[in-house]
Amino acid sequence: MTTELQRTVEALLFLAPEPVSVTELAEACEVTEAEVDRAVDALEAVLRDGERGLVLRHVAGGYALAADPVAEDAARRLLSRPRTPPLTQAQAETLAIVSYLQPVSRPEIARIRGVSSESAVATLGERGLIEESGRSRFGAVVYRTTPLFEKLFGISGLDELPDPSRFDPTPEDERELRERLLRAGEQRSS
Amino acid sequence: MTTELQRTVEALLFLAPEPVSVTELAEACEVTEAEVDRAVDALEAVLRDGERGLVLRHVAGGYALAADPVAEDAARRLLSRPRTPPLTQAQAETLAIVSYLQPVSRPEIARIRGVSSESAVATLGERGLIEESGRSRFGAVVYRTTPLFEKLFGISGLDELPDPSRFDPTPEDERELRERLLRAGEQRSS
Amino acid sequence: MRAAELDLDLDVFAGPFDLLMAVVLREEVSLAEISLGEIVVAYLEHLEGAGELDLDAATEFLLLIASLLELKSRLLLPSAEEGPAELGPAEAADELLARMLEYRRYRDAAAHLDRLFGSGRRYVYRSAPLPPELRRASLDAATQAYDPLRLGVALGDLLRVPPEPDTSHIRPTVSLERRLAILRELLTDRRSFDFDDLFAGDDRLTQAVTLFALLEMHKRGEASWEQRKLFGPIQVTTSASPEGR
Repeated sequence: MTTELQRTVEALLFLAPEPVSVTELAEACEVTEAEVDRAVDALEAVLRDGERGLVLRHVAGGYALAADPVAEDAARRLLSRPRTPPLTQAQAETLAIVSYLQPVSRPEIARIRGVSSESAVATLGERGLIEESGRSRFGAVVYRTTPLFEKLFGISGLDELPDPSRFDPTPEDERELRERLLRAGEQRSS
Repeated sequence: MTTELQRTVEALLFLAPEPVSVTELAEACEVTEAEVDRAVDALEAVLRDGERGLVLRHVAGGYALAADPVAEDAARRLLSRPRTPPLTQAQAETLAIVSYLQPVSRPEIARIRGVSSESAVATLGERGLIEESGRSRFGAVVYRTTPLFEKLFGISGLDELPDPSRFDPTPEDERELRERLLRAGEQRSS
Repeated sequence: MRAAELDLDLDVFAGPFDLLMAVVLREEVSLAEISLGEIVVAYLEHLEGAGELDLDAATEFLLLIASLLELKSRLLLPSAEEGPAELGPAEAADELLARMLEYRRYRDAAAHLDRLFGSGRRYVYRSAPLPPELRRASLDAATQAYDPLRLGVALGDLLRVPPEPDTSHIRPTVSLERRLAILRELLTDRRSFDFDDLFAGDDRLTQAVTLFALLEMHKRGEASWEQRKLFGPIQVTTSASPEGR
């Protein structure tokens, strides 16, 4: 019979991003270390019989669950390729701002878009399309595009980005692109 | 007998940071979607028998592993991850309007709720439950729910939300509402 | 306290707010005679006394009072020159009820979502970085997935300056005090006048506020008016004796 403690230990090892020591497990479960030892042993036995997709690893500092090596190739196919779901409007606008104005800070992006753009910036970062490239003179983190960005957009340099004047509603305006974007954003949100 | 495919699926769901669709699983495992369906069913049955610390969740258009709620308290102690705060009434109402009417703009939300809903919209955005999905033809940002919303609310898609007309008062209730008001009026005038 | 229970003591009505709603819906009391401002003041006084803000109750109150305001403005404004047919009091009341029911629908859907969230958040998901061997998402494996034109189009969207906002629906503020003063002055000068002669040229808001002011003067016994037939001319007369007040 599986005990509730054994199930809890499995859940904890599943959730923890790092190996967990017996002491930590005992504290979290509010039981003795001896009880944890028994639960871990039982869990190990269940996982070892090859019926499961997870294996228990005993590493420095404690225990960790890991994916069974049987899944290695499939995992590479699923996870080792860039994720490229369609860009949302917020993401496309944010990426356009970063790619044309880089380096650019998040407050500037928000001013141009007229709305806070935190989650778009975070998602583009997670997908490896943009990255931090230092800080502005006001201390704000500034962003630039990555080599992966160029790869995913099929360009071999920023000079291959489409000429903005092709999409410019008022191409006769000769002021700098950054200034014009900021002014348009302010007018939109006023 | 546990098949290698079932073990691989479990390992992939363990590794993947987001719910994985049957199509993605089939591509990664190089098998048909029908085979994935069978493997997922078998995995779900194994996890459901209450002997394990993990459960299979069908959320946000895919499958994901989660810790069994039996481990909830221990997990929060171990990860020192605070319990997600509950939704306020304003947030829940705003989320209900976005989930049923998406894409929907803030003025429309305010019209239905009868109050400006700026801070509820902002908080739901910060919590990752709603996101911008473009602009209306009047230039207002419109919002929709996110996959995280579906994941946290345990639904596999918006079609799992109940028909909103279910929440309408029955004709009897509506009549009763009127009559109650009218009765109160009569008592008053007698 | 729920907004419905707010106790009111107005010129034409005394009792709880929900009762007022009831008699208005039954058309026993004309909304035109009810001072909504007094209701708001009563509510603010209640809030001050309670010392804390119950957001649900405040939301409910705002919803109700906003609906009443809309209803009242429909009743008071002269019928629209064009556009949808003016709502009669019964239709307006129905619309008020429909508005309240629409809100109720989402309030109940919100309660449903709240339950889903309550059970959903008991499940904790794993949040861990990929193992190193999987993290090296090889740049080499990446192929073009997006069209650079998308960026150009988005940039063009962001460069677009919105057209000058249409301000035709925004009217200058009209002060009730100012309209009262004008009416009193007129009535002192002429003792009687035709409403349309003097105010037909004004915009709708000014006309409505002037009408409000007239109602106020009627309530105070300063003026009376006569309209012999529907949509006919309105003759306004001072109630003061010729010697003045």
